[in-house]
Amino acid sequence: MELYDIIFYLFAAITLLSAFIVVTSKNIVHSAFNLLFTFFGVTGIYVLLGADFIAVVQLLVYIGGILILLLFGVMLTNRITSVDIRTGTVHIIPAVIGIGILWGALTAIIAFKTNWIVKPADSMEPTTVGLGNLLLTDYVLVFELLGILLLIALIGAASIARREFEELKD
Amino acid sequence: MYNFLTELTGNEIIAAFISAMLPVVFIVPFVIFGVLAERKVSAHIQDRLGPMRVGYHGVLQTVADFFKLIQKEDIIAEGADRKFFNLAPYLVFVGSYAVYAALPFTSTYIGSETDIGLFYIIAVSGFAVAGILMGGWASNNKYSLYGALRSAAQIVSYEIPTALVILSMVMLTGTLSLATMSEMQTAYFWNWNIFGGAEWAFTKLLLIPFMFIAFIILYISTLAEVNRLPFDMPEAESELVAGYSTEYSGMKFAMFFLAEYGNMFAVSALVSVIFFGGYQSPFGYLGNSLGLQWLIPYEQLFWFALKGILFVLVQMWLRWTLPRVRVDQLMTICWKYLIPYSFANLIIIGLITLL
Amino acid sequence: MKQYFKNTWEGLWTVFVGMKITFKHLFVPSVTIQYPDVKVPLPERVRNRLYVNMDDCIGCDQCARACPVECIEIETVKSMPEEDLGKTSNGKKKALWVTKFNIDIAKCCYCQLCVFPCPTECIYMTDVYEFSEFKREDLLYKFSTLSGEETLQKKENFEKFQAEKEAQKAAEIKAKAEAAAKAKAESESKPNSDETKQSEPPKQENS
Amino acid sequence: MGLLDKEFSDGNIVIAKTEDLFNWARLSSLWQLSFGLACCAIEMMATSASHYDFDRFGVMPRPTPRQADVIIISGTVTLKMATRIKRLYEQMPDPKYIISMGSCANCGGPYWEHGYHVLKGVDRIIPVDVYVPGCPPRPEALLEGLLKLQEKIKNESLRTKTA
Repeated sequence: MELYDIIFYLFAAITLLSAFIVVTSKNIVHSAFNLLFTFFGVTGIYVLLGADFIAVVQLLVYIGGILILLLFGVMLTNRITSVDIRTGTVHIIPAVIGIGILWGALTAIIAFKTNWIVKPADSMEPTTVGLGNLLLTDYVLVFELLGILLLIALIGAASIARREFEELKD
Repeated sequence: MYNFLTELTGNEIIAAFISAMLPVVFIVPFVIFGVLAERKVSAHIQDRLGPMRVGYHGVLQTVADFFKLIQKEDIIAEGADRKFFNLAPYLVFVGSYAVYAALPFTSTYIGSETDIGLFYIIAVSGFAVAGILMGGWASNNKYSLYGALRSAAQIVSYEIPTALVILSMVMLTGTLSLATMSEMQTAYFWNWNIFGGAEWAFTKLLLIPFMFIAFIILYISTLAEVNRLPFDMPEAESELVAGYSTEYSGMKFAMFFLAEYGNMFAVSALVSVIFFGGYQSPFGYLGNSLGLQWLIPYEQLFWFALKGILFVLVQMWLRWTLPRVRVDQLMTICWKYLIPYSFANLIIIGLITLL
Repeated sequence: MKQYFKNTWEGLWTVFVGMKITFKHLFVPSVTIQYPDVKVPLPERVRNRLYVNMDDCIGCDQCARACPVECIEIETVKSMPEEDLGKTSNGKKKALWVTKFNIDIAKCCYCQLCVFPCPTECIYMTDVYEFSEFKREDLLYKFSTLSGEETLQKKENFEKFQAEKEAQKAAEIKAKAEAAAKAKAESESKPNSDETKQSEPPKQENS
Repeated sequence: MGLLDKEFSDGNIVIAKTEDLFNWARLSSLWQLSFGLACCAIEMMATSASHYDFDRFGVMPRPTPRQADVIIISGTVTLKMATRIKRLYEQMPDPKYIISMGSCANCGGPYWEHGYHVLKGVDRIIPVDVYVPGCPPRPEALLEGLLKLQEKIKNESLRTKTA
């Protein structure tokens, strides 16, 4: 049991526990906030895997962006308290059977079919430079296309918002 | 630092712990000094005197405030969501404290010498947003919720100009690491990024005006990110009682306070690292000229703290100069002014670096 | 577009102008009066705590009547004819024992209306303003110089005097009535049993 | 009246010193609820302004009752406002103090006799620590009231709080 192991189990526990609460919680805002800890735990695991850039992107995009957006959505949706949002569980027994079979099959395949390689962890190396180079050389087309897609989405969102505003004015 | 501590204590856990705790040694005195300075600056700008009765010219005022806050009753309102209500102040403080992990205090001490320090700092500030939203929602108070939503909207919006300016600086310096960035602006003050960086070429002269624009944009948007006046919409007391901290009393409020002042220094330090050479001395080191190598880190710490505190003082100065902006004005400043300017600046700086 | 750049420039410029002004004020010596150590001399005719110089008070009740909030309460007892209360500083003869002169400073609204009617100028406003108290009752100021016993004694004296006077009066009336009855009986030979009821004189007199 | 009472029934040194420290902290950092009612409030603002400078005593206005230590009842307490004042007072965390400023707050002032709409003294709804007389009191008078309050806090004990 080394320091890294302890930290790994800590993050894993945070991730699993909060993910469990996300799924089971009856309060939708509680679920959203617990998602924060799930993301945080995943970030920690990324860091332990040496993927520092991905970890920070996770932090920036998921916690700083998506989660906040989600919370805004949840909090600003009107009649959130009166509408009965089903967050409870129904049909427990069939669900357990179905999920159990699927999970069992998957673990069986993973456990028996995978060729596990055990080797000492590589020393952590910054991945930013490599990622940047790859993005702007080999994958530049995909990168540009994604950028254009996002730009279109942005303009579309802005135009939708604008039209509504003008309608309101009339 | 970490290696030195590992050797000293012989245990990497303890070394890591001590290394992580070092910023606390900096933050707490800074907050004690900063709150007092805030009150003194505000007082003198208004031709008043500020705290005078506790110790010499009120130097112990913040200490008294602290001891008072720890003995205040800890109120949790009945309708509040207890778990999140209790957690939120600590989450906000964690968000502000985590920034310190990437700040290069000296060339020898930096919490985590990652290659993506700048990126990390932008990312972590999102954590504070989550904490503020959590606190605002859990208080079960409409003013808290309004304050939290405003704060979140403000921070998320102002992250864009911040990120754009930082992007242009990253383009110029070619690194995301704060330590490397500070290292590049070494020796004398004309090597600072605000004066076009260390490279001597005719592009340096071209860069200077755009660096100033970048600096102003970054400073304004960081001001908004830490909810300081004139952008303190989340705490606007004339509209929202006290914003997201309305329902907090005693120590939990003190945590918010600590986080706010910690954030103030963190963003000031960020600005100083990006544009003003971070821990670098403007005129070379005394340690070098005297031949005392051990003196250099202390000098660096001094310059780092000095630059940070200087910008914090400017924040206070601005606070007592400008009136609070309205919400729509806040968004106008961000989306219609800062973002177009930072985009244009980004492109121009990109072109100049290509030259 | 021109407007846009103008706005930007104005926004920045005005911020710098404001900052210049506040920066100047940072070094202006402060105007603060450090109160417990330094006290400003008050102007001559300040209106603060009321004071009554009981030596001069003749118990005329005019201040109490002038008071718009009824915060002055005065009770007086007439003096004996043989008692000499002395004179006020402006030569008025005192005729009443002022047994109670309470001013509830908590109620007082510092209008100074009680000061003007005073014939002897014994009630006036001082420049004392630091008299906050922990208890509300402590703000009730009792100016009467007479002690409780003395007050009682004066009252007793007066009542005795009054009673004597009344007795004298009653006797006179009785004598008169008897005389009248006699006269009636003589004229109608039927005596009237009714007796005239004596009107009650006020126990205390407010001048 | 709890465990601490029995434990430290005779004032021992540690408790006495802690008490001094805490009392000192309490008295030198009285955060005021920024709450004004009537004309006395103007005088209260003047006290906070440059010439008298409430901040010298560590008095800082806080907009929310949750972070306030002292509430200055500055002016006429109408019956309508009285319920609000009581509520604000109850929202403040202990230890909390009250300064009643001016005649109206002390006992109804000019309205004590015929004011059908005025509470005759704020002490009928909340326990007042210091009464500052005046109509309205001078800023110095309010400062003196504050000094009186500080004096009162200084003599408080951790075990028997007066407020």
